[in-house]
Amino acid sequence: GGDSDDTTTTEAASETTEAPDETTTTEAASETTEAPGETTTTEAMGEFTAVATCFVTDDAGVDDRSFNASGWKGVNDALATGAVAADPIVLESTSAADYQPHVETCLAQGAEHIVTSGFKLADTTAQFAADNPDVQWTIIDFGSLGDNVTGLEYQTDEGAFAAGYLAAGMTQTGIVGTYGGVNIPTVSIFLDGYARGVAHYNEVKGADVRVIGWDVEAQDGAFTGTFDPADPQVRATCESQLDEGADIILPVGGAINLPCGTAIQDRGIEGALIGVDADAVEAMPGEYMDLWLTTILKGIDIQVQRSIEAHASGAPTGGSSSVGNLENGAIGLAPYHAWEDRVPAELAAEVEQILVDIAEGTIDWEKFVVGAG
Amino acid sequence: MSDQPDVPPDDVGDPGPSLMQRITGVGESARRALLLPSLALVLALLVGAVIIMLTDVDAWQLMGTDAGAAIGDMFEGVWVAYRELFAGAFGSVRGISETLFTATPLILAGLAVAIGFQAGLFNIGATGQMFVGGLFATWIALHVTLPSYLHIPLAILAAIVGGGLWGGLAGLLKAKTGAHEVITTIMLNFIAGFFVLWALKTSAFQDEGSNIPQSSPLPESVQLPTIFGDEFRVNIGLFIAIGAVFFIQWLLYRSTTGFEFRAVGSSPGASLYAGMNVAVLITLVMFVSGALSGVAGSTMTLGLPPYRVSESFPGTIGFDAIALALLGRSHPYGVLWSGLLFGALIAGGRTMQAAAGVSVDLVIVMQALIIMFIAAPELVRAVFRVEHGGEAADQVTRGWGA
Amino acid sequence: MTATANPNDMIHVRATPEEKRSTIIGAVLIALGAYIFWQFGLGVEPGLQATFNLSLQTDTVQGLAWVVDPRQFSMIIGVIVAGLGGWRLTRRALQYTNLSLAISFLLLVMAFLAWAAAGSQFSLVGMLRSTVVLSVVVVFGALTGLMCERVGVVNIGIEGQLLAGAFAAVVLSSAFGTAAGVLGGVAVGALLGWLLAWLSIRFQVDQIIAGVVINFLALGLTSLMSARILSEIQTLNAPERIPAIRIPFLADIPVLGAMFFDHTYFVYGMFLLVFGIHYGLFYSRWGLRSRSVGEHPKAADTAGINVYWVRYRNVILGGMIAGFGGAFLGLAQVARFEENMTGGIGFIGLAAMIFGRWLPIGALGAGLVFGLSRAVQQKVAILNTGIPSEFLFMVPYIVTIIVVAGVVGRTRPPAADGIPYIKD
Amino acid sequence: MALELTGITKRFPNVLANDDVSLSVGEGEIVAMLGENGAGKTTLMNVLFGLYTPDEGEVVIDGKPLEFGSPGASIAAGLGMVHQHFMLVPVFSVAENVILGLEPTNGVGWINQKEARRLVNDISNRYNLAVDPDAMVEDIPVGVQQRVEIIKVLIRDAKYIIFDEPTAVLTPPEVEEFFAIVRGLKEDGRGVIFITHKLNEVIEVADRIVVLRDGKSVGEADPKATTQSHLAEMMVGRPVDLVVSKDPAEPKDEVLSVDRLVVLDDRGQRTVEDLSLSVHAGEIVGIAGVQGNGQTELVEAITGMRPALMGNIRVGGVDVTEFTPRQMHHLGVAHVPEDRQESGLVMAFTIAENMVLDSYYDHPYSRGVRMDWGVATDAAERLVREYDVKAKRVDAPVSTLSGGNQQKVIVAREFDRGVKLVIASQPTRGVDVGSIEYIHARIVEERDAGEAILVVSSELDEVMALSDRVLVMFEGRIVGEFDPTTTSTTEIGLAMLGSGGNDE
Ligand SMILES: Nc1ncnc2c1ncn2[C@@H]1O[C@H](COP(=O)(O)OP(=O)(O)OP(=O)(O)O)[C@@H](O)[C@H]1O
Ligand SMILES: Nc1ncnc2c1ncn2[C@@H]1O[C@H](COP(=O)(O)OP(=O)(O)OP(=O)(O)O)[C@@H](O)[C@H]1O
Ligand SMILES: [Mg+2]
Ligand SMILES: [Mg+2]
Repeated sequence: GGDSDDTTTTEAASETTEAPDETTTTEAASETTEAPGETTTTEAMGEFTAVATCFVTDDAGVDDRSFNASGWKGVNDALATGAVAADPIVLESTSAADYQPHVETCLAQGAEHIVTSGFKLADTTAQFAADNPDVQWTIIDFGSLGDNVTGLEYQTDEGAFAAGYLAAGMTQTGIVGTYGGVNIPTVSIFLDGYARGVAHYNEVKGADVRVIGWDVEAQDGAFTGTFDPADPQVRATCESQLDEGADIILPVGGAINLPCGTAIQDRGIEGALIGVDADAVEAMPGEYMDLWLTTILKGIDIQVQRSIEAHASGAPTGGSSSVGNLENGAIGLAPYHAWEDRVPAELAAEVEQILVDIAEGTIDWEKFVVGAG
Repeated sequence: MSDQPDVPPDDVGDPGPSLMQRITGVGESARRALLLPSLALVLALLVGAVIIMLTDVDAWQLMGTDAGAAIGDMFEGVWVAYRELFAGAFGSVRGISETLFTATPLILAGLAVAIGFQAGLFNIGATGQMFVGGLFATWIALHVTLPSYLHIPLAILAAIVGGGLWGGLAGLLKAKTGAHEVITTIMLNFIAGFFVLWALKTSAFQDEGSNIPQSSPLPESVQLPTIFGDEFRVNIGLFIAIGAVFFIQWLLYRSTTGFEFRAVGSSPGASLYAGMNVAVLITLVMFVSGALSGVAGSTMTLGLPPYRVSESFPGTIGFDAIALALLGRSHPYGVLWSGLLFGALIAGGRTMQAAAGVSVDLVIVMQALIIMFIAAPELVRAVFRVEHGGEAADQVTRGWGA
Repeated sequence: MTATANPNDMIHVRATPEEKRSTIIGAVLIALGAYIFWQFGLGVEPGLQATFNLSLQTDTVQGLAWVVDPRQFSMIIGVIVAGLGGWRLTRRALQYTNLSLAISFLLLVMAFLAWAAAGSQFSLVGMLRSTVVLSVVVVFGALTGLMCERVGVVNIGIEGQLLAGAFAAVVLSSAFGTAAGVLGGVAVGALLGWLLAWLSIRFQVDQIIAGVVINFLALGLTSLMSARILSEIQTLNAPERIPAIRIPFLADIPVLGAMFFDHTYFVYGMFLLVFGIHYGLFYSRWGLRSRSVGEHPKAADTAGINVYWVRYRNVILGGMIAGFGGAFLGLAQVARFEENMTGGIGFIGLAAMIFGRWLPIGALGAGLVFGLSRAVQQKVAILNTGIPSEFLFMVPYIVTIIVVAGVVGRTRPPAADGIPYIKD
Repeated sequence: MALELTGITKRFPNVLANDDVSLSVGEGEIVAMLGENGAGKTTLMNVLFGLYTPDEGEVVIDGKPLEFGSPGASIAAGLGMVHQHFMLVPVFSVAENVILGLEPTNGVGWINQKEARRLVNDISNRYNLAVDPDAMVEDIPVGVQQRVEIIKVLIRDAKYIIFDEPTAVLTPPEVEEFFAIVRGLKEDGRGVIFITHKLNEVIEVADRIVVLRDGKSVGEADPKATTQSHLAEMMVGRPVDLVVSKDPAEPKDEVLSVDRLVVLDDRGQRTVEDLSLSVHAGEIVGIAGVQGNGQTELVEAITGMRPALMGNIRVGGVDVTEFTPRQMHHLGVAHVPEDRQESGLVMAFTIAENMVLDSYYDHPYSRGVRMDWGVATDAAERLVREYDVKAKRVDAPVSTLSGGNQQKVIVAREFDRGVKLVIASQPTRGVDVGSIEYIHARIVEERDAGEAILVVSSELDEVMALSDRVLVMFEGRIVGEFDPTTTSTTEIGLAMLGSGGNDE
């Protein structure tokens, strides 16, 4: 098993702290504007001094197929590039009581870089980051919490806005749908941007596309109450939107989009799904391949990877609290894949333009407030 | 229940229970009180070891090429896992602190379930009562400004009221309409969970301008003071839990109310005959039970650094509490010991997860096995060839009888 | 019930419990009727229409719809409900109290939906179909529970049996195909059924403890294996999904077709089990013997029936039903295993069993009430009513409490339920 | 051809219930087995019937050894048993109960209901045992339930039939009917074992008498050549006084008055119907009647445990109709409940705890919310001595006491405080002869001290022996009042069946 390695970890840890490599500082850190899809960070294995890394999930667990999973993937990607020392530790929380001991365990195991996944870990991270200035920290879905903490926040609704516009242009029934796991900001930001994107389409085109599942005014909508895709409730939530005639649906939260895919397939309707986080065509099982119209990319994995790599290359990004968005490439829209031929060129161009406009700030719309911790 | 309520030994002419019995409070003889649980623990560890080995995928993949090394890896895996489990629970001040910290709400919630069992009620609703109690405490924490020595008691009082009302509601429904508490408490768990999720997004709890469902930070005056210094989490909640153990012990065996609780639990017919108000008692028991859960909830809001309340603070404590109460045979002292055992397992399990890569879920399996072996002494005897004690298995709970 | 006329006014005359209940429920219904009239009737702007669609995309007959004026509709319903309440207040025909409640409940749902859909539309048939689907696991759980409790064994481990069944179904299906998966789920359910029976019969372990052990074991083992094995060998968590089977002709019937005749075989299996077990319990040798063991095991024993064997058999059969329900969860929804994927539904099954008074048809009814309240909640979520989603989530649980407290009340479990049978 | 038991020994954890017992029954023979409560009669029969496995001994039926521990095997060997506590499923119909275990099916397992009914009707016609096959067992009177039990045995064509205390639940006329049935069985060539502790019955019907004491067989007797007192002495091991000695009553003021009372049972049926009675200080009023005629509900209504639907109850002039059990307790009403294990005692509690079960909340046993176990224990020790409860320690669970001693715990608790009214329900059910004498004497003593006493018992002999006035209850009403010194049991027995009697 992976047990006899704790000695290696500590060794590696002591090695690196003893000999901090300060040569290759700037390069990797400044390269933050690439689109999250394109993984091009690796120059050469030799450039990194591998750092002992520890990953602490929030109570959703590492296999949530959402931000915890993405973050852990980022750690493993960094492992592949040699930025992370062998056998990074992952500590799964089952409740809020686990956060602190897990972080303490990370420190006790000699972690040099600790990734805390999710806004729920913010306070714990802040406290321990202050007490352990030598350790580098990355927190997902929260702003920076100190000089040694990289905050990864995402203005996801920028991508969702464009996706909403796209969906409004693509729907055949004039109705598009969206639902989430539970009404928490990291989820509802997608729903909000999506609904506003549809509204923008209606405004621009004088169309009357209806969104079901999100009420912009009430900031509330359709939720499954669970992130467990196997709960019959999830599929039923999707079906209830299909029943109303929605044909393009954006489900937000782990894998709760999969049952929706099966529902669309079972009903034999010309429907589509919009994925979230990582390009669904690559991340999700093959049987759903044709369903993904696009994915609203939220580059957690890549940002985590970069943050660790920056550390490993001696240029920690700590203290940065910049929000990932379209402009800096942490947010994006995935290729249309199977839908490439079906999306009219004109619409594709409009969406492209919207992405640019948002990035440049020329579209006027009310953005979702991120973090606000 | 075969446990005899202990009429105070000094009040009865005959030589009372032994010292060991008074300390452990679990059985007729010290031998039985300690031997059986120890053997059960050993057996659970053995089965756990087998499970670790069977699920060691890497080792199994190695099996084809180098069986010797594979088997070696497996044993090594078990050794490291258990070493870390123990070290995480007792190996350092931090470990002990974590064990005690984890045990605190478990003991309180375990008492809640146990007092229900003593009165013939099955409270599956500790989770919901923790939610409501914890939320009430949080409200007081955020909206009242007082010095610590008043603020903390007031917040805990609010937890008692909140948890008590939520538990008492199930009791009242049972007393007035016959709705079975197993159903109502489960449903009230879900309702409370969603209520807290909603409440934490209201301005009464949330930070100004935030949209994250968590409370603003609790003021220092209401944070439960730690015992071994701020770097260790164990706090005065532990004393509250231990105090609750003694209080419930007193309540059950030395007070008229406890006499009534136990009478209703063992024989509703005789309680009615004896002039007790069964409906009021059922409501009251559920109130007390809910209040205990509520206090457990408050230790998870007022006592959990970084002192900011999020929507899942009860975790799985409410369900662990059922196992705990059963393991402690619904006796306050039994709950205390079982709570410490579970606290050690969970705290050690965190370290085990980190150092040995064995998922904390193993702890759940071990909990199940310990309960099973203690509930079926014959199984343990068969394995260890201990002589027959002659006693039948305990019937701790009553069925569905209204 | 009226007393024989009694001129002696010294004599106390008190209400029977049913009469009291009838009065309370009467008052509640009148208040409810008034509320419906005021909120869901007068609360709607005049002239708005609510459209209930009665066709799904998959239906043969398209475009069916039912249009109502929610204002009038709800006002009429309010009057009817209040009328039923008034009738209850008279304390006549006490046997109709529950019926009045049930009718009022359905009318309330209708009025609420009409109010929520005022000026809008939604798919009624979709909601009804969801009702059926959302009740499936609950019903399987309840059937498991009652198979055990009818022979006197309390099974609180349904949750664990469902979970283990789902795990086995997913893993075996991934490795050896769907048939192996379903059979494996059923077999693991049987195994856990046997464990419950063995602990509670052979060792006389308190049955609730035995059930808790099963829940913990199943949760711990499946999570552990998921973390240690499935995450390493992902192909073990990628079974083929079991498709729906559209029943020819029947599925073409408007409304009913979508509700009942276009599902996976698990759903058909559920209906067969419900009716099979129901009639089996009351009209077959198996049922008579099972019930006798649950009511009066000693009487069964003296009639030459092997009480232990009957208990083992039924508890194992119950476990198999849970395993089958687990396979539904694992294979018919998304076809994957997730840690703790049952998320408490087994306990809701347990509640449905009690709520359904230990009758299979009652369990089905209870499951449908639960499913309906969840389906309504989903519809309301997309109608932008302004009710916070968290409160909508509570609806099924609140409904269950109200029904259990108001309608079911004190139920009579099998007399020997939970009591070990000790021969010597 | 015969049924023979040799050297049966059966031990329970603390009891040697059967000690080397041997017994034989031939075809066409009625053997009566006599013995006190707890002598081991039921245990022996349960061994025979496969419910218990004996520690030693063997049973041979018609030459073949019997396999122990399986009622199925015993039934197959030709044994049938009518149990002391009926083995009927209350929520089943008569027919369902009868066919349980040998259900006529259509081959695939569905029960042939018609055939089931036919089977029941056949036997019931042939042996003159009128029952309605479709009635629910819980709805029919005990006497009829017994018929169902007999039909169950006959339908299995048992060659040797055991009746365990069959007459305990029957009225005298019913007992006569029952004897006719037993004689019929004998003529059929069946062997009958008839268990009882009623001496007159044994002499009337048995061919041979076997007496059991303390688990041992203490000898046989010929019914034609023995006397009741001889049998009683064999049974108890010492001479016993079978009559309650008491002076005539001197009734004073009315203490209890019940006026046109109507009470519902758990299922909402009116089981006490327009009932009136009164009890005066210094008299014992007995209520006789077959179990299930509303006595339970009547007592519960009087003692505050069950609401009355209509009518009035007064104690010493106070209207107590709406009183709770505790208020009744305060008023000075003692209650010895019908089922001591269900409502008189908390079986898991100690003797001391049970001694204060209904006065724990008050001085001197508690102060405020604090129990004073010292005082309670002292009181319990005194009561145990005074009322001759055979217990080693008062902190032992009451469940470790024998039935008679459990009953004495209740009697001690209820009689020890000064009361004006005693309601005693089945005060000596399942209690040994020694304890019966003691409890009866205590009751008479209380009467002589000027208390009003209401005794409810389904043992007609007990009511006759104890009461100064006997009321007979039938279907919720008082159907007759008798003076026990001048009335015959037969007359009262007829009233208990609802026929005859002198309605007021
Ligand atoms: N299951 C048991 N466990 C322990 N002791 C038992 C059990 N059954 C009976 N006994 C004891 O065995 C003895 C014989 O009991 P048994 O029931 O055979 O008496 P009985 O002669 O039938 O009395 P009764 O006239 O009251 O029916 C009693 O002391 C009784 O308490
Ligand atoms: N079911 C049982 N399980 C264990 N012990 C029992 C059981 N029934 C009776 N006993 C024990 O058997 C003994 C005799 O009890 P039981 O009431 O049957 O005796 P008894 O001879 O009828 O007494 P009494 O003559 O006073 O009525 C007691 O010690 C009692 O604890
Ligand atoms: Mg996990
Ligand atoms: Mg007997």
